[in-house]
This record gives sequence, C-alpha cells and structure tokens, in this order.
Amino acid sequence: MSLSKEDIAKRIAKEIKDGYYVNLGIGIPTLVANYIPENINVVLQSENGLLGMGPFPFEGEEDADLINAGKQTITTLPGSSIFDSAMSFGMIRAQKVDLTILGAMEVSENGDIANWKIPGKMVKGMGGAMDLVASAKNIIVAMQHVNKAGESKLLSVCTLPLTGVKCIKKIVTELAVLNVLPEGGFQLVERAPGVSVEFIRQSTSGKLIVEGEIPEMNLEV
Amino acid sequence: MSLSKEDIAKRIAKEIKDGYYVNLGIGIPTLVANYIPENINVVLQSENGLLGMGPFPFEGEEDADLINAGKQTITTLPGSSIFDSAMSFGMIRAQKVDLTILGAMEVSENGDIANWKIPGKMVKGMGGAMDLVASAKNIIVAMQHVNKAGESKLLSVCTLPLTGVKCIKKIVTELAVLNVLPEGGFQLVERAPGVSVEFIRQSTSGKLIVEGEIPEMNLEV
Amino acid sequence: MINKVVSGAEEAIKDISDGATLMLGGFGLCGIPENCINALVKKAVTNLTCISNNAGVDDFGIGLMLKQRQVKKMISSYVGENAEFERQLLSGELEVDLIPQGTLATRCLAAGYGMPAIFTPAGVGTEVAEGKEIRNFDGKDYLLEYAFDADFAIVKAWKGDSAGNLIFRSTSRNFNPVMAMAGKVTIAEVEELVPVGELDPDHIHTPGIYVHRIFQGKDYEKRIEQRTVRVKS
Amino acid sequence: MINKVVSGAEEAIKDISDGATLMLGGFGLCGIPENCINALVKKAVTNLTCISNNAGVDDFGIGLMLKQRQVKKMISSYVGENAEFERQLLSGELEVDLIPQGTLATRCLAAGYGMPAIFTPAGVGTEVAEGKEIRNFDGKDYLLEYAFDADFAIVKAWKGDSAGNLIFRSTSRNFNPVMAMAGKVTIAEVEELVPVGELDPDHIHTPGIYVHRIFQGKDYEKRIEQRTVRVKS
Repeated sequence: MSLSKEDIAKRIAKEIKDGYYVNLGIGIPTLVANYIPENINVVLQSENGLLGMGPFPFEGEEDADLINAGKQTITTLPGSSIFDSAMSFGMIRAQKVDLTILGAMEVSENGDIANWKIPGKMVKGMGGAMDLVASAKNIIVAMQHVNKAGESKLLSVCTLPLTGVKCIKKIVTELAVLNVLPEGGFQLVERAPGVSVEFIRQSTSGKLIVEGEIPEMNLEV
Repeated sequence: MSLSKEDIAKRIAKEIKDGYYVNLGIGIPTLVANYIPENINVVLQSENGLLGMGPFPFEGEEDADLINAGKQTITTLPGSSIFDSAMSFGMIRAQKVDLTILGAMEVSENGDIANWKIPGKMVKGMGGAMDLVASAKNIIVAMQHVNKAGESKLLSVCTLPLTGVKCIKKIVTELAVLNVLPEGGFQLVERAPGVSVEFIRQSTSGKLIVEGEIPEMNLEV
Repeated sequence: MINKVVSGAEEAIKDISDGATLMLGGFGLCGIPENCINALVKKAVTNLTCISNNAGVDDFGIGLMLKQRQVKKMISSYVGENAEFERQLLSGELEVDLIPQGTLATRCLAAGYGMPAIFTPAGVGTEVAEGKEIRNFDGKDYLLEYAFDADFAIVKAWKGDSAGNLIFRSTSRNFNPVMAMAGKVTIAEVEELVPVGELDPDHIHTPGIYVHRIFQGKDYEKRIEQRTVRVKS
Repeated sequence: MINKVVSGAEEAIKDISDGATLMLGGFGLCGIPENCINALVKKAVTNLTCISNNAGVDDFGIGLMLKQRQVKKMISSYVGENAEFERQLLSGELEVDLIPQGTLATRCLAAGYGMPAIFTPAGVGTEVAEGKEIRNFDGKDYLLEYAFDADFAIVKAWKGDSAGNLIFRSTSRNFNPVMAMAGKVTIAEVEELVPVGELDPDHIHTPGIYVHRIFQGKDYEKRIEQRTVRVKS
C-alpha cells in the first residue's frame, strides 16, 4: 500500500535530529513540520528571512507582515529571529542550515534534481530552490515515485532542465526510501508497508540497487 | 605666516557642503569637525560603525561601548545609526560617503598617497586608510607641507610604500591649498596669509602649477 | 542631520522616467512599496526594468504596472501568481530574467557594498550558468554574478526618521534593506515617519546614508496572499 | 529552540587547542570578549593564529595572550598600542599580516555568507596587492581576497538568549557580528543572558544559527583606551 502525502512527511520527519536547522520547501515538505517529534529541538528556517517558524496563526491573528517562503501567514516561536534576504541566503550558502527538504519533478541516479521548469509550460521561476540545492549539505527529496502519466521520476538522467547537480542524498516517495549513492544509483533502503521490491523496481527507471532484505518503513513517531 | 593645525582644519571645513556624509581621519582631520558651519547639515561617519558622530562626552558620561575610529570616547547625535564593520566599509566602498579627509606622509603629483608605513620603523598598520582612499570619490589630504627634516612632502613620486594610487584630489597644508590635477601636478589654488608663491614653490618638490594671481586663503567661517 | 523627507509618493518618484531600472522591495505582497507603485501607475511611466523577487498579483503590487504595460523586463526569482504576467510573457510582450533568489539578494548586497561581482554556487550545472564564468574554489564550482546597477530602489519600511534611517517589521524586511543599499537613488516609504532621535541607533536596519528620499505612506492595504490559519482547539 | 548555553568561558573554549585559528571580535578594547581571552590565557594554549582588528594593549585584551607568547601570528589592520607586540615583531617571534580594515571585515562576511572570495579595490597599487589576483571591472581594478577560514570565532555581545541570538550595544558591535557568522564554531559571551522570547526578533543582530555556544560573562572591565571628554560650559 503506497503512502499518503502525510505518511511521506511522517517518514521524512524521522530524519530530523535534535539541534537541526531545517528548511522546508512547499508541498509535502511543509507537512513535515507537523510530525517533528516533540522531544527534540528543531528550528525551521524560512528563506524569506526567518528562523524559528511556528504554526499557522489562529483565525483573526494573521499578520500580513509575517509570512513564510510559501507566502502563507505564519507565527514566530520564542527565540526566533528575523533577517534580510541576503543574510538568509548567506546562511544557506554557508551551510548553517543542516537539512533541506524539498519536492522534485525528477531526480537522477547521480543526484541531479529538476524541479522548476517544464519546457513549453509557463515557467514560474526557481525561487530559492537553486540556492538551496547548490549549498545544502544534506538534502532530502519528498516526491511521488511516478508521475501522473505513470512514468518514473527516478531516472538515469533527468530529462527536464536541472535545478542542481549531484546534490540529492535521499529520496522518500509513496513507495520507498532511497539513498542516492555517491558513485551513482538509487539504493533501496525501506519499502512502504506492503509494497514489493519488484514493484519499486518497476517504478524506478534509473539504476536501483537492492542489497539483502529490504525492511518496511516504520511510521510510528 | 604659515597656518596652525586649527587653521588648516578651518580651511578644510569650508570644503564641506550641506548634505555631505564625511569621514574624518585621525589628527588634523579630527579637528575639522569643530569648524563645520552651523547652518549646514553634515553627518560624520566613523568607520568602526557609526553615522552621526557627536562631540566628546562630558566628563563622567563616557561610555566604553561608544568610541570613534580613533578609539576616543564620543557621543551620538539624534538620527545616528550603528552598524557592523562589514556594512561600514560596504558603504565606503559603494561611495556613499561624500568626502574623506585624512592625513598623509607624502602625496605625489599624480595623486598617490603614502601614509601608513616607514620602512625600518615599527609598522602599526593601515587601519581603514587603504579602503577609504581606494573608494572615496572625493579625498582631501590635511598635512604639513614639509616634514621635520625640512623636506617637501609633495613629491613627483612617493618614496614611501603607498596607501593608494591616483586618489587624492585636494591638499591643504600650512602653506597652501592645492588641487591635484587629473593630468598630474599640484595646482596652487590659495596661499596661506602672508606666504609667497615663491616660498610655496621652494617647499614643493613635485610639479607645482601656478596660473595667474593666487589669492590668500579666507579663514572666516 | 540631513533631512530626506519629501511630501509623498508623487514627489518621491517625480524623476523616474521611461526606461528606468527600478528595484522594488517585498516578498510576494509582503513589504511592498504600495504607495510608490500606485504613484508609478498614475504617472504611467513605461519601458521599465523591474528587479523584484516577485511580480505581484493581477490586481495588486507590480501586477498593477504590468496591467498597464509599463514593464519591459522583469528580473525576478518567482513570478507565479499573475495571469496577465503569463499572457504578456507568452505573447512576447514582456521579457523575463529568472534568477535564483539568493543570487538576486546577493547581487543587491554587492551593489550596496561596492563589490562589482560575487561568487555563488547557485545555478551551477543548470541553464542559469549558460554564458557565465565558472570558477572553482576548493573543489567546488561557483558562478560569477555581477552587482545590480539600478537607477532607483523603492522600498517599504515600518518606521523611518527624517534622516532616512529605516526599521522593518517582521518578515516584511525581506529584500527591502538590501535593495535600499543598492539603488543609485533610494526611495523609502514608511508606515510611520518619526523625528530624528526617536529611533534607537542600535535598532536601525538601514542607515540613512543609503536613503535619499523618505515619506510617510498612507492607506496601506497590506494584502495577504495566502491566508492560512489554524482553528483554536 | 536549540539550547546553546554553556557554563562559562572555560567550558566554551575547552576544545581550543594549540595551533588553532581564532577570530576575536572588538575594535581597540571596545567590545572584546574579555572572559574568553582570560580563559585562553589561563588555559595557556599556544601557537594561535588570531584574526582581530587590533591586538589589545600590553595588559589587556589580546595583549595578555601576547605577553604569554601564545600567539604565533596576528592578522590585523592596526596593532599600534602594544610595546610587547612590537618587541616580538621586531625580534621575529611573532608573524604579522597587516590587511586593510575593510578587507578584514569583508573576508569575515564572505565566510559567513558562503562566498569563497570577494573583490575590493583596497590595496590596489600597494604592497598589499603583491601576489594577488587583480581584476578590472568597469575600468576600476579590484583585488581578489579570500574568505577567512577560522576554527573558532569568539565574540562579545550585550544581550543574548539561550538560542544563541545576539544583540550588540552601540559601537561595541564593530567586527563582532561579522566574525560571529564566520567561525566554524562560534562562541559568544554576553553581558546579559536572557531566556528565549525576551529579545525582539526584529532587533536581533546575529541569529542563533550562527552561534554554537553562549554564556553569561562576568566582571567586565570594559576599559577605555582614549578617554576624551569636553568640559561642561
């Protein structure tokens, strides 16, 4: 049984360690915030200039001056800080952010990522994604294993214009958790409950590496 | 009669225009602040991170956290702002400071300046001088025309290690006001009261350009 | 102190003419210079190059200038929420230069700090790198990106004083301070203009030396783009 | 929030060992990390490379470390007020790299902002430029200067919270925020350590992400180097 978006977020949340500064992209990554264990201290960075992002405001308490990088109204937590866009990307470029979680249209077996442009379609822009993937020391991609046409999004080589090269370390999809190996290849680490290795193999266009028994994911928090 | 240090400062103060941001070096330049006309608005920048430097504090009101680039206790004026050293030199480099006034050991007729190092003597360092002369759009040097050995400090070519090249526009000494021409040469603009052109010529080792009648300085504020 | 106060948006933008390059602060609709944008719309100046992280929405922000076809070129990182923008882009009426958000911010910083160019890894190996100089430092590739050269920077602050000192509120800070440093002429509109001496020098985000004109804005709408809330439990 | 609090200077510097490269904040004796310097003197760690705008005076600040011959190399812009420093320099016991003050600050900024190198005109045509790459942009020459690579940055702030957020007071800010961003490990001592939530997020100069250890300092002397006053008239 493939994972829901919430389950993907839940599984990714397990990768977050105590003391991490984390940047969450738009979409599934945003959901990850809901599943960070309460017993660890994690600070969320929003690249429009905020450390210590809190939950959405209560109705009626929205502040137009306080938004996240997805332009959503949010809140700050005690200990948060505000800064300008140059410092925000300065700290990203200097690798002060421990983990970046973002979505993707395609990932290749050498860790390239494409997530900003589809030729022939309206291009909205890369926002901060190119800065994040070029600098982050640890990037996890949250995405669907196959697109709506049933084609694998884990490829030998990306077909779409790239966002960054050789930067993705880990991928969590509705079917599996995979490491992108430094020497190339998607190493299957965990299966979604009830999903077979064979099914993952069929859904993966790039080089899939399967060694030994592949456990099912544990989604317990 | 050659000018006192105070008179040199008084003459330089006349170069400061309404709306100027000004950086004053150590020594005679510091004295310039005392003679800025009261009817113009001028903001003093101190490169350790202050705009809107005020006078020395009253006795007993010194604040160890509030000093200028000469490490002297000072005060702020209403409207002043504090910033870090990177921004301070950022605004200097971006030519937001309208006028820099500093001392010199030597100036050459093409506008080179030497003011930080005497080979064989203890070298204290250039501080912010190299940044200031490399970036300022308008630099006035305040200095003695001849050194203690009686040698001219206005030379064809500097003999001391340089602080900056082709950057000095104007020099005010105890004897004269001189422009450094873009094509090279010290153009005599004004004489100190009672000082002859001939005496200035004898005291100037570099190319002196004298055209027409040279008026005496007016030191009235 | 030097007095930078002008009467309002119209006076502040009076010498912005056709073909000018403008920086406009804000992230989405947060912290945008509403008064100046409205004045630019009224002035109907055209052929503008606008450097701004986003392009507003159809009926607010830079979108108002787009609707009037005042913009020749946008330099932005993300231009998503604007149907008229899309129409002009697809029809070739509008030129768009999409650049990484951090590159956008750092090219402003470079201008404000007098650095002619900076190095960033953002875009290496992508089409953003095409035609650009690549340089390797310590085994990592970086692109050489140039400082922006904008005729005017137009920013919105929360508080400001007559000397041009600015304080921003919360995440409406975003690109405003770096653009304020980067314009040849910088225009600041503020929600509250105070006399000199009222702002704590330690709290000032943009020193007045970077600001050429300041005025108290009015009728701020401060529209919210994505109103997200949670329910009190 | 992540808790960065350590018990005091000794714990904060416990892993600084012989041969380390340190950044030390302050301008003259203003805003120097007094507690950490005293702890480094007590720990008697040697062979240090110190990046600091100045080198203290004979009996205060970095001068205390010089007196004990703990410093192998100073990277500074001005080292004027220190007789022992002069003796060690002239005798060849101490290596000194004098660099322009703005270059010093900007090489810190580069490290904190992940930029491997920056361009500055400071020093072009002087001995500072010897052996350095010169590049012309728009008719003006600039030197390529590299980001600093320091093992530790040690800074002094006025207030800080347990998450490592820092606020500086008046001109004691100086190099402290840029160095705080630039250390692989950043240690901050503060005059007042407060719980998270007490500092206004808009007033924070150094976000806690840049700070690894923070502690409340004690017995600050805050010595004045040049006491200049005027007489009440």
